[in-house]
Amino acid sequence: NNNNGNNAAPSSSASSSSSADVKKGGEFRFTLASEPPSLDPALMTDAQSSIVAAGLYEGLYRLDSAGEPQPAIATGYDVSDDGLVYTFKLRDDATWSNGDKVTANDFVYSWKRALAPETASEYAYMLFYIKGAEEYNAGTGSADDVAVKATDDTTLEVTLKSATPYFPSLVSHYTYLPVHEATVEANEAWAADASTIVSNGPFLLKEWAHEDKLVLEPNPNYFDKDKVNFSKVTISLVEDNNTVYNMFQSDDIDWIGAQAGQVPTDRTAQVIADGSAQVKAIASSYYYVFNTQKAPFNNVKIRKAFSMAIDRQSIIDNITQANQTPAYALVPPSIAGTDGKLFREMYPDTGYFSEDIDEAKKLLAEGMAEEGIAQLPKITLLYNTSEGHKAIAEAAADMWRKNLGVEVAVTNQEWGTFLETRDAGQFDVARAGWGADFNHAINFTYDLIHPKSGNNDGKYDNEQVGKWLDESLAATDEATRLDLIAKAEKQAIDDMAVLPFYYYTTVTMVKDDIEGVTSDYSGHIDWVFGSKK
Amino acid sequence: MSNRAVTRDDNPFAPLQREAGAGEKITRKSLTAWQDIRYRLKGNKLAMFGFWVIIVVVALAILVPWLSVHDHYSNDLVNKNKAPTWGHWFGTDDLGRDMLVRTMMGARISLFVGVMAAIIDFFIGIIYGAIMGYFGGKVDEIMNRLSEILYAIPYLLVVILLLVVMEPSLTTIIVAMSITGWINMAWIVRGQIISLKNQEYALASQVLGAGHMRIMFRHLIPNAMGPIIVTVTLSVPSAIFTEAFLSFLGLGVQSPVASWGTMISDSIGAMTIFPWRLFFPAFFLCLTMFAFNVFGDGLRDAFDPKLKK
Amino acid sequence: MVAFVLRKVSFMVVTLFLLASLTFVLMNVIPGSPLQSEKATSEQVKKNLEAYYGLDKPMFERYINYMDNLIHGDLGVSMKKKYQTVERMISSSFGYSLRLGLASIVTSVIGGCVLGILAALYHRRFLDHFSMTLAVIGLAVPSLILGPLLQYIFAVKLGWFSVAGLKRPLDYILPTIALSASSIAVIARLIRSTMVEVLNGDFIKTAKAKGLAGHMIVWRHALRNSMLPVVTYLGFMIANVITGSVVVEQIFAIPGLGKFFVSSIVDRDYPLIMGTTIFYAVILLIGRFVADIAYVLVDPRIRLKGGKAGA
Amino acid sequence: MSKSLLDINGLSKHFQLGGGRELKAVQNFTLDIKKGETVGLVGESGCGKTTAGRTIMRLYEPTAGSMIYDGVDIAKLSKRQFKAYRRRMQMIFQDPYASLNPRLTVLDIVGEALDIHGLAHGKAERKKRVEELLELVGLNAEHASRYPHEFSGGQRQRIGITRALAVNPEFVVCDEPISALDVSIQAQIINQLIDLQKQLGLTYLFVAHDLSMVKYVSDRVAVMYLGKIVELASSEELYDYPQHPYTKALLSAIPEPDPSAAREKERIVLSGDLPSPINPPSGCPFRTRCPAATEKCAAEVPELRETRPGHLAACHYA
Amino acid sequence: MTTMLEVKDLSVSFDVFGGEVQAIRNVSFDVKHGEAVAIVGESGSGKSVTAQTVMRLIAMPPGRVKNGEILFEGQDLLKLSEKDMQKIRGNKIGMIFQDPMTSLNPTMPVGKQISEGLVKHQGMSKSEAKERAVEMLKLVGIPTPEARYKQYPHEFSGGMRQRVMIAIALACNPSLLIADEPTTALDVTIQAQILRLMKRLQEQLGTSIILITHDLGIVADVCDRVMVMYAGQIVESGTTEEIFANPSHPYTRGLLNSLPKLSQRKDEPLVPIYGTPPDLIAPPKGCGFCDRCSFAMNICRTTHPEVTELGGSHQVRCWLQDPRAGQAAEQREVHA
Ligand SMILES: Nc1ncnc2c1ncn2[C@@H]1O[C@H](COP(=O)(O)OP(=O)(O)OP(=O)(O)O)[C@@H](O)[C@H]1O
Ligand SMILES: Nc1ncnc2c1ncn2[C@@H]1O[C@H](COP(=O)(O)OP(=O)(O)OP(=O)(O)O)[C@@H](O)[C@H]1O
Ligand SMILES: [Mg+2]
Ligand SMILES: [Mg+2]
Repeated sequence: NNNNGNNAAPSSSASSSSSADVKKGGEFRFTLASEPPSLDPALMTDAQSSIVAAGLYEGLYRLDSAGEPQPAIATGYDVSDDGLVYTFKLRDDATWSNGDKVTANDFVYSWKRALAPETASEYAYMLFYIKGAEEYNAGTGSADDVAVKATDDTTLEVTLKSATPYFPSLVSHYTYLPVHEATVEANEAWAADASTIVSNGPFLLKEWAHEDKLVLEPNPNYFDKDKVNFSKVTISLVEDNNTVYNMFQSDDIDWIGAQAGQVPTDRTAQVIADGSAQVKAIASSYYYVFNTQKAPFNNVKIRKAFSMAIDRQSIIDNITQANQTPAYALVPPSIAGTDGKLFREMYPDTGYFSEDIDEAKKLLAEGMAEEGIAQLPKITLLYNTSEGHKAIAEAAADMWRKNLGVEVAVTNQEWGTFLETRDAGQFDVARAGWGADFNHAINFTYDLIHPKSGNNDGKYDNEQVGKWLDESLAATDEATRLDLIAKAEKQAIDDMAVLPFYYYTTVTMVKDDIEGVTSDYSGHIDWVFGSKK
Repeated sequence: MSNRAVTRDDNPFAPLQREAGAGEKITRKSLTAWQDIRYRLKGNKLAMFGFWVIIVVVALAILVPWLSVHDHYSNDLVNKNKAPTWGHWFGTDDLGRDMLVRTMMGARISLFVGVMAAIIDFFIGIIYGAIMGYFGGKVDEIMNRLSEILYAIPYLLVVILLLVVMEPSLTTIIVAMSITGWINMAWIVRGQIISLKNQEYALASQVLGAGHMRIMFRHLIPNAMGPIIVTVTLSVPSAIFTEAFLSFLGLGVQSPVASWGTMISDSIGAMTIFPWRLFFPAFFLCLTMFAFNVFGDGLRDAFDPKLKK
Repeated sequence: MVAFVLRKVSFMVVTLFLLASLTFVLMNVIPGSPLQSEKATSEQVKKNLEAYYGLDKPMFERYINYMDNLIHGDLGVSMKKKYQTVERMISSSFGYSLRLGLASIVTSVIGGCVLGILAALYHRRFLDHFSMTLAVIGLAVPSLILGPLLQYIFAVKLGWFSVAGLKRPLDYILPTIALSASSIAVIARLIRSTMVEVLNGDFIKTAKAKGLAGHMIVWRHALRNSMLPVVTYLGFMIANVITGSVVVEQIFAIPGLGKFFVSSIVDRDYPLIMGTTIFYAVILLIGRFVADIAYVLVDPRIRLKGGKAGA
Repeated sequence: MSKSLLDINGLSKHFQLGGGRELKAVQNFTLDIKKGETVGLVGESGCGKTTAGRTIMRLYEPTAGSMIYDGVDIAKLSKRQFKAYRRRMQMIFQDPYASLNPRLTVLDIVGEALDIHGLAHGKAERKKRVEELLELVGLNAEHASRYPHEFSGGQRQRIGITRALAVNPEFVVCDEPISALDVSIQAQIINQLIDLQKQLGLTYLFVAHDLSMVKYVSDRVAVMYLGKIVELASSEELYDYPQHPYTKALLSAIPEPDPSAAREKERIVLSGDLPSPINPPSGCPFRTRCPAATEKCAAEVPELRETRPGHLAACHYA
Repeated sequence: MTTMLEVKDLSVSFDVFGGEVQAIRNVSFDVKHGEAVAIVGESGSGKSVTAQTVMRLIAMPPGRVKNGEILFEGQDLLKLSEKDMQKIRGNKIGMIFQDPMTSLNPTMPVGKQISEGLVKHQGMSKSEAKERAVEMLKLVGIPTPEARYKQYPHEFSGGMRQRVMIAIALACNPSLLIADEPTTALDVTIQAQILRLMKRLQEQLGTSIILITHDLGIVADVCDRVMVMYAGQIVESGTTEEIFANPSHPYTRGLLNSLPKLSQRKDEPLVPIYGTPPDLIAPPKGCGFCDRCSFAMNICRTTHPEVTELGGSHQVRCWLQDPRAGQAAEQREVHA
């Protein structure tokens, strides 16, 4: 039964005046593990904030659940032939929650503010595609040199550093969301409280009981308010997965999964099996990094041996149990390619290497011979504290023991320490994971395997790979670009730069009367235009 | 005295003839307090039951992993989360490992940690607390503040720091527990000593010229034994869970070895689905705690000469 | 008395100062930083952030700054929760923890006393073993297990309470039980251990000779004489309980203070670490101070001023 | 006999009560105790006898005054320095039960005295010595393994006496050592104390209420009233020629162990308010109950002065 | 005079390590209305145990009433329920304990300890009870009773605590007062005052008193009858005059001889009774005093003496009273 849900309906039907749509109204309830650290787009860095922001703000484009950018404040754009200048056309009926018009200047202000060094935006680099942006952020250039300008109230012109065909996808990222200039200038803490937030999205923040819950209600001034169905959205802040699950069971919430709560690991298999949960691939990868600068993992064969000795499917079937896809490369299957195809459809990773215990043993022996060692040094597998990581690490260690006869010690560290240890390269094998910032394969390659990338924690250093990736950035043609990326990725796997485990999925559960709420390509809940029966 | 009366022995009304040694004095064995405590502890059935439970659990912890056909680390993913069967008496865990062997391996760590906690309580907590309470004044003020600082410092910070300077191991756990594990005990003892130190028997001992140490350890602490023993038995489970917490942070024993604490906290989520994963370690923990508590009570009673049975 | 309190307060201030300093150093020397994130940030962004939070300045200078602000009552702004002041974070969460904490203190004291007294009165008889078994379970089954168990049985299965949150007064019941189970056990055990001795005291004979009934003797004569260890325990237990428990808060999704003690450190949110530590310490010190004063109320033979035995 | 062992001069002990009030338990206590002598201390209950004794033993810190013991002012010594005197000075506590650690057997309680001063080597010797000592006070060896609560009041008292004597002290403060004993054991213990005194030259400060016993054991007797010594004389002298009205009342109140005599005996019955040490009366402390009090008594504090040769009394009219 | 309390054949033991302490053995006595009975005797002879058994205050275990009856106004106290017993304690029977320091609750103001019983038994209101308690404090000679009312036992001197105990026991005007060494810590003037108070109660309210004391002077002064206990038994009993005039048991004689005379000189030693009392774990088969008795005969060691009536109420347990013993007694006299 869902008495709870129906009770909320009558009050909302009054507000949704003319529209006679039966799906209007109703409360939608879900949980977040922690409170959004900030609801200021320039300062957001995490899933929690972005999930809420998706309701509160409207940018130029908004990604649909497939990860494709759809026009929002912008009605469309023109791009110059060299692919450098984007001219966005803005709709003129968009307003802020206080009634002010949303203009092109708001975007200019917002983007420059995000770049201003004083703002100290962590994600400012998301805007570095714009000409002059990086220099301004670094304090070497000025705000005026940032190549974004409003030619009139509804026209925004942006000049990029280099051609970036996925720029429309980028501008749907939350760092590109607009903020209300007068509000921001008046009060630097404007986004820390429900009463001071001025936003332009489908929903307004009615209540923010810190550490407890956020309550959103439809924005009566939203330009496309017919699309908005829920009359109220309650986001409770609940950290414990079991509690979330129990809340779902006792009808306190309508949704679990996709960063809005998580089905407890021990339950996953069961809820998938009985069909009460859906599984959806998301743009994240789970892998181990080898410390390629240190014996024994400076040796390719040894790295390969370790990777081939892992039975990925068994780990998925028995431990993670959420129908993840075994990974033999880095770019997850939900990342877009070109021509309507997904990247992995174009470049399947299944042939990159295969699990083979005998081969692994042979490679290990060869590798050890090459290195001139009769016995492997003490190897430690480092993971950050979490039950899930622990189970996988224990299973991996057991497989290495059984399949290779190698004893690997398993240790964990608390998050902050772990990051520091891993950054400093003080490990043999370390757990890692990577989720998409935007829907493009470059996000999983340049960032992870380019020799100069800060996220290349294993210090994998193949100049050729670096060259290909650099070239891919410069390429004007998307097909060429993807080719280069795929080549680099294949090479990295041939070198076994990392040990890929699996591509994440998200397990979601939703109440029967909720429609139109899903997980987006990156694995965040997409709830804004959902509805309740 | 005057036993000169001499007369025939057969006359009952003849004056009593006293032997030179004056009497059939039956000198009984006199006990010191310690001997008496041992004797009385042995007489307490429940306490002895507790004692034997502890011995049995220790024996199981030593023998089971050694005798079992299973080991505590080999995964058997196909047979994961299996309910108890003849093959696996306690079932299997999420990686298909034998719960019986793991529970008994866990016993080794948890018991060790528990006993270490008790020892730390005894050697640091009691002494520190007794000194605070006994000397009072400035000594108390300073030591008290010091313990409060230690207690109030975020433990997690200290643990993270430890993690930097020490390799994860049981030793590290012990070090981590030594930092704050004894403070409760110190405070309890301090309170008791403050109330006991003006008892007349302490004054009497002072008059005899007893030193501070003697007064503290022979007169005051034994009289605070009740709360001390309770606090020790309390610190055992809390140490066992602290160990789980520290292991969770990467400070303690590393997987695949698991303590009761870790096994319990890892299986909370499975409570309603695979209850045996929670039940067995929790049951043994409760059993051991029960044993420690009845044994502790027995000790307390044994220390209290007014209770005799 | 006033002088005594003033002296104590000044000692407390010194303690707080030392504690704050130590914590400041400690949190700065451990690995990790408030700016850490899984994705490597560019050098430039890092520099901007450091400049923004003043992390580019040497530790000593930051320490002086912090202390200066602290003296002026400013606990700073969280580094993780943007633009939220530490003061606001603590004060708004503390309400929940305080209410829950008080409820569980009352529960623990009452429950602990009742169990402890019963155990002492029926020493080595059924009720003693029974209450001891309860106490052992309270200790060995921590809130970690008890919380989910209660939640599952009474909220999910029976539906008597909300699964999460404190929506109705009734909802306080489950978290209160989870939170007080172990302190009930501790108090019961402490009371029992002292009361068994006290009940053997000669003055209990006097009370009996007056014709007082058993319960009156316990209530009027034995209880107060058995309270000392409990008072000590309450002195620091209060601080732990009213500042919230991470575990219970997590299980029942209570927006209390407890989680900050962990999250602030995991996030390396320096101002929040300092704020919560100082806040906790203040409550702890007050609790211990009150306990010290309560000693005298419980046992008039104790003199506040301390001093050596017999002096 | 004439060498002075302990010369107490102007000793005072004030207790601080709550609210800034002060209880002057002992005031200006001046007494010179010669080596080998027994000084009896009698007086109203609550007049400060125990407090005086404990202050001499440095269990209480003296508020004022000096105590020259064997040439050294022990009132000025630090606790640590005073420790050296612990073996030489002992005390028998008034409350026998409270002064015995309930958790130790008699063997350990008495044995402790031996342990501290290394007077017995080895367990067997220690035990033997304890048993000897117990028999000395009329307990038997079997009692050594018992705990204090298993004894009767008198037996406890004897354990306390045993403990004090175990270290062979030279000066003993006996705070009502015999009041809980039956007369035959009283006699036994008194004889014992006197024997020891003769053999070892012990010195006693003997607090008691039993005036016949005090007279019997003491060479000199001091009478205290409300924290002050009001009369001091040799025992014969005091009993024959009491000067202070309080002493006179005391002597007349001695119960006679003879039913016919007891019922006929004439007593000075004291009436009037009992003074409190918290707010003592002005002038003479005894004036509130004194049958002969005059206005002078209320106005002036009587000095302790020699009224007969070697006989001091603090009364205006003595 | 009617009998108020009759104790018949009472035996109490304590179980300790090593055996059973037979603290009292076959004790029988009675107390009439308005009578004051003294129990004197060797320390450790079982006086306090007798008194506490009457009040049913012996801790059991380790204590144990082996046999006997305690008839109080016809009811056997040993058979009463705990609840009924509570109505008698403090109300009908008051008790003064021997050890005043530990017998007072250290954490309760003295006044409250007195008023408590009043509230319970006399149904007084708190303020009435307080008034009465202050009055009681005054009656037992505690100066400034209003101020002392609020003080704690440790702030009192030994004698003052004893007086507080007395006040507690007397507060409810019990019909039987058991006073276990009530005046040992008091100076003679206060002692006289307390005794006068007790006498007055006895005269005015008909209170019966059991007075346990070592002070034969007090016995002579206050009591009508005397019982002499030795090693857990009553060895002699009779009216005060009978006992003092004609002590018949060697122990009683020894007691009287041990007293110092006011005129006694220091070089004349006191005459104690030499030797130690018997071990109550293994009480002798015969007379308990036999080992210390200078008149002992062979039979004393082997056979327990029965009670001999000496006329009046005077009774004694001693073989010397046996007509066959004349010869031994004579012999002894020759030697003396
Ligand atoms: N709890 C106990 N356990 C063992 N023995 C005990 C206990 N209480 C008393 N006794 C023994 O019982 C005997 C009688 O003790 P009781 O207290 O009646 O003596 P008493 O006549 O009152 O002596 P006193 O005049 O010294 O007070 C003593 O030998 C004593 O040791
Ligand atoms: N610790 C204390 N705190 C406050 N007052 C005290 C303390 N000890 C004793 N007194 C008070 O000091 C006074 C003297 O007490 P003290 O014990 O010396 O008397 P005493 O002469 O030994 O009497 P008694 O013969 O009754 O034992 C009393 O009024 C008592 O109340
Ligand atoms: Mg005294
Ligand atoms: Mg007695």
